[in-house]
Amino acid sequence: MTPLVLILAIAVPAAAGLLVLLLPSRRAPWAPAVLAALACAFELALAVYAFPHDFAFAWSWMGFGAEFALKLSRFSAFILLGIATFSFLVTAYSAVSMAKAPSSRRFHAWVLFTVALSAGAVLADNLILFLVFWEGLLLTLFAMIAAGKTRPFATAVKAFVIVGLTDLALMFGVMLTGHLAGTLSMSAIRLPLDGLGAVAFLLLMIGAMGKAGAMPFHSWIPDAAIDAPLPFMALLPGSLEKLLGIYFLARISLDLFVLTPESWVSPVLMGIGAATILLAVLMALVQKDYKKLLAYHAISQVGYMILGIGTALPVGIVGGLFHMVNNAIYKSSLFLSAGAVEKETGTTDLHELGGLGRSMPITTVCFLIAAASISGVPPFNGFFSKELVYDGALERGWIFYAIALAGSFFTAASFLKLGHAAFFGKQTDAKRTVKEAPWPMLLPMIVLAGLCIVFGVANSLPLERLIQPVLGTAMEGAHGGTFAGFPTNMMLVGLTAGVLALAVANHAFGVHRTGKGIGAVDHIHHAPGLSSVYKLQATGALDPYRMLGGVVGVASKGLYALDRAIDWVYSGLAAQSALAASWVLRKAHNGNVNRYVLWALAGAAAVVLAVLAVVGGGR
Amino acid sequence: MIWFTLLLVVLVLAALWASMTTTLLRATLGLALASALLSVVMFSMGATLAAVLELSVCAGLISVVLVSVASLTRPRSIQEEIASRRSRLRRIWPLPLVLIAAGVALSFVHAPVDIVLHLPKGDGDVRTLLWSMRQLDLFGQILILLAGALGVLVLFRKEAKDDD
Amino acid sequence: MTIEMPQSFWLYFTFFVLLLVDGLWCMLATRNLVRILIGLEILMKSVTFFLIAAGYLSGRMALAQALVVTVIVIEVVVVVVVAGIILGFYRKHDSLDVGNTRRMKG
Amino acid sequence: MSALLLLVPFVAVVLLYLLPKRARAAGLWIAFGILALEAAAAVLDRFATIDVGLLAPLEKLLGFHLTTDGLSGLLILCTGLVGMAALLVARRTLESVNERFLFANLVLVAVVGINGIAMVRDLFSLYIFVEVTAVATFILIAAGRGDHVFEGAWKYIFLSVVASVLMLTSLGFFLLSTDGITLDAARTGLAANAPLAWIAMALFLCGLFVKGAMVPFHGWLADAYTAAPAPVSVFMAGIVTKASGIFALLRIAQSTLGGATPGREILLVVGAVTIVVGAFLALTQTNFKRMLAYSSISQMGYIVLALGGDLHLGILAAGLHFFNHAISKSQLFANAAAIERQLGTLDMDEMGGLGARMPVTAGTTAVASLSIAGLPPLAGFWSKLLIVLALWNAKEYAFAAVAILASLVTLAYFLSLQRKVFFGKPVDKWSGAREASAGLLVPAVALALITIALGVGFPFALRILMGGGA
Repeated sequence: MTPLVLILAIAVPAAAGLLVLLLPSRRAPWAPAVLAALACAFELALAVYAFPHDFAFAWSWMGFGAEFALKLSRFSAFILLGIATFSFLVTAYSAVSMAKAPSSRRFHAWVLFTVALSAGAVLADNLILFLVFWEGLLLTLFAMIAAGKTRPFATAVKAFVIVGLTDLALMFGVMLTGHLAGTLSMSAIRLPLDGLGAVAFLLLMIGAMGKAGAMPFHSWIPDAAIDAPLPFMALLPGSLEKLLGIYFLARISLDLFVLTPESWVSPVLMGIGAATILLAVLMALVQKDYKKLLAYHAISQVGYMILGIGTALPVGIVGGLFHMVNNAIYKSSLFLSAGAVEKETGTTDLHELGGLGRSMPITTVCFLIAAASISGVPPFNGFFSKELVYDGALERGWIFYAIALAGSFFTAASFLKLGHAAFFGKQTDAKRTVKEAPWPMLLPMIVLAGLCIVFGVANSLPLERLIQPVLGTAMEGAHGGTFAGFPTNMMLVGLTAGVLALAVANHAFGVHRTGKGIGAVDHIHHAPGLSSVYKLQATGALDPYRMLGGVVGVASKGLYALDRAIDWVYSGLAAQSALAASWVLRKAHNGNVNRYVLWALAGAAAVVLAVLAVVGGGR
Repeated sequence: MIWFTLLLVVLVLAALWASMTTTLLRATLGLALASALLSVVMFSMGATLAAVLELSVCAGLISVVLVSVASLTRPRSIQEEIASRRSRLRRIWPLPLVLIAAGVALSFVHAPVDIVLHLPKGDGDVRTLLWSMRQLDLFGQILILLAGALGVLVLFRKEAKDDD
Repeated sequence: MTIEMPQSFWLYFTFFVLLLVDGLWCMLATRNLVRILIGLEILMKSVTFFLIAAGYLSGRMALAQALVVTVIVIEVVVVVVVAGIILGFYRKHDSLDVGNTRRMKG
Repeated sequence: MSALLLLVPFVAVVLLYLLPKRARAAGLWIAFGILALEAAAAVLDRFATIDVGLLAPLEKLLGFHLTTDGLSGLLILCTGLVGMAALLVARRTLESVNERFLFANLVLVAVVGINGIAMVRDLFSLYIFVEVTAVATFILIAAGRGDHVFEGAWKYIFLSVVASVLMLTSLGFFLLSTDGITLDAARTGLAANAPLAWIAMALFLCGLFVKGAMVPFHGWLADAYTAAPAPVSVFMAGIVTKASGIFALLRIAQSTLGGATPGREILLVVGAVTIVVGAFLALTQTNFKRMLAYSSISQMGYIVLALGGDLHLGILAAGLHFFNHAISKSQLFANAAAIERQLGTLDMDEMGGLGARMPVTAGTTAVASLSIAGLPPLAGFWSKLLIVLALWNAKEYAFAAVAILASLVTLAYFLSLQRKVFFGKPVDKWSGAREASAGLLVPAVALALITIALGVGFPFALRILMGGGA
């Protein structure tokens, strides 16, 4: 029985995926979606059943320490539950949104394979086995982007290269770890963070961050947001990859290695986290497209989790993990809302959207809840997790806290802008015929929005049931053992409230400044981005808004360059040098067989001389 | 000692001549000479069977092949040149046949070149060794001869097809 | 008649190398395919000589002979095949110039 | 059992010529049957030792010194599979009955040679069988109709002669330094660290490097593969080069070198150089077959590199990669044959968007190339993983790194191949192109299925495949 549950968790989605591929596509176009939803439902049931248990088993496999070992710990059970939930919701949703798409069959098959591989990666208790599943995810990622609409292949290759490189680092890390620990069984490894250990940790960390899409491994996500189908965005970059990446990051910093506030790795993690928060959110602020904006937020939110875990303090770690759950919830609900909008209006360009509040009320409500919780408005879940992260960050250094706070300010600002542009303001004529999205698309959104509220109001439920058990022994000496309930540190709460108020004020000010109410879309169009800077310069008044505009303008311009630069390194530099090397080598092969013979003879001479040098020459 | 060394010197000189002369026929001749000398060397070192084979096959058969190739690939333009080459060919033909005959003859009568040597340690007669210990090599020889036959079939038949 | 045989490895080795170099030179320096075939032959001669000499010096003449016999058979077949291919070149390009063997690059 | 593997194909070739000219069309299928039997025998031999009653006296009569073990079983299995694929490709790509008949004969001769390589324990017999295989292959190349057939054959012969000179010279040194020229005698001679013995071994290895196209001994391979007619390139790339070069190296590393010190380093360095140079050469090729050719140089480098690793694991990994690459690469050349037959060209710059026109070819190509590039869960991933592990256990971290990094380049050129040929916007020049006929698809699909099956069921396949191998 015990292994059966774990095997089923991996085998059932995989089998369903194969079945989907074998189905006659033209006979029953709806079959793949239904099958996928059913399989994910089963997965969910399985995860719920297995949640309280502790399963573990190992088959002797290919030898050399690489054995087929699966283990269901508190932590993996919790992540598995998350994976099952989100994949179920997304498949239910895409049953409608993708049903018409020609690539529906392949898409659902790949979704199922992704679920199977993710479950495997979470359950694996052996580094090699883990590596296998992890690499498999790379393949499904490639395939799912390639299944997209417009010009997906280039994007797919880009994602492939970037994630592939980080996976390479992960591979090195796994080998180094196995070498240091002398075993490949994950539950048996516990290494100190010094010397080679730190190197191994960093390599594994790069792998985890590449999956989670933190800077500077992010640059494929915004492109994918345009090219790939939206359910994919909601599933992979939205939720699953965050879950997996942060899961692995937490695993290595809690189990495999001993991450203490003293070790120099912790500041590195926090630095990366803070940088990701700020840079990505500034990029997001100037986006003019619903999906791209969300994509950059998907990057920026990772920063909070990394920051939280990086603090190496119980409060921070709990906050980071809690934020991971919350982010998965509201981020996927946001992506789904974008999907609904795109399905109904046929565009996600903020210039053409507006006033959907009246025509799509339910979507709007869901969006509002999700946006509020991502901006950290109490009493939604995002608020609580962010507070925990702040608490940890402040304890480690005010600068990190400041950056995180600034991040939430920009988050709030950009979502005010987004909401204003898309759902309020004047309804543009072209979109008069818009109606509410169909129920199968609404239900997941509603469920997720509901979760936002539940996890916020009754945050003791996720915290005490799901997350604190994960850390187990690491929790001793925490504030009375639990982090549930309303934050204790009133100073932090006050500052957050202040920042939110500031964001609202800033937004109102922007509206008033530019568009006299009528042109909310105009206002968004010229909002903190570059153009507004010059426009406001004419009116000359020295106001905070203008300064903000200037700062944001410059910053986002620089960041855009940085973004492109990173991109160029991935797709340009390496490729160019490789091509040059190839050209030189080919020139050397001029077709003259004499030259080849001389090479061979020279090689033979070299080999013989080498041997003589070793064996000791002469006769 | 001296004689033997001289023999080797002549062998190398023959090879050099073969590789340096102007016309292909002279080169073929030089090659035949070289392998004939090599077979003498083998005789004097006691490798009778190898010497016989070297003389008959290399000095004989291969010269035939080379000569035929050389004659097949002459440019057909200038008539008198063909005539002169033909005449030279006619004078070359007997040589390999004579060599083969001599080799076969010698293989039966190996009295005159019977050289007594005190070897560090002998390992028996080549025929017994070849037939009782290295049958696999014999099989390999038959096999590669079969491959050669197929090769002749393919490569030379192709010529017949293309000519007409 | 009896000839006194030298026992020095280096004597044999020197002549082996002389033949080897001559053969290689003949294969690489000429532009005529048939001449290259002759160079190939000289190479095989040198190797045959070396095998016999090795057998003689190590007192394994029978084994060396066994090898040489087989080598000679292989040599003949290779030469015949090469001759056929040279004829093929001649038929295709109507010349024996090695330039025809250098068309494929990169 | 072992003698039969040499005698049956040999006798078959002789008997085929007794057939009446009209019945020659059947020759291809007879050869096919023989190869199928051979593959079956190799597989069965993993489970139970085949023992035909009247065989024992025959073996005694012949007195061949042959031994079969896991490695030889592996090579014989590969030979059977690849040979069958090549024959199927020949059936659709060679025009006249006579050509097909000669092809079948020469393949059988080469197969005898390869079986010999698989089972001999004697350096000189090894040389003979390598030479037999090579001669049969020269003829196969030169028998084609392409523009460059003679050039390809010429370059192959030219370097093969260098190889034979190296090997025979080394045999001379073995005579002088060790007692006997069997693998075991050579082993003892090397163990005594006699310099002459080591020179001999070095020369022999160099000869095999030429046959196996290790850089810098590789000059002939790309031209020979590109010039050879389609079925011949399937056969060569699949098994000939590997058997006569790489498998011989495997055998020597297993039973003669035994991880002795100068030998291991040579294999490591040559293997690493070959991997890198071959991969970069493949990167910018525009001819389909030529890219595949350089890719096989690079992949064979992996096999040799593995031999430099931890002895047992290294030979296991090398054998596995040997099998994977034999299957995948011959399948890729079968795909190339399909494309050449349908399009009449192999220039990848002219192609594009064929994925829609030739779905089966595109799919199988993707499977094989991803497997060679080492993506899970395909077979190639496992062998590369084992290779890296072998190097790691031998503490050769730098070489392990080379192996991993080079697989990125592999991925790069296979992606560019996929992109140039199958993805991208369709070229209207090929709007009329259709999928190849079933006869050409069968081998490709079958081999692709083997790759997938082995990849998925790897842990169990491993035991069967390498039974007593390492």
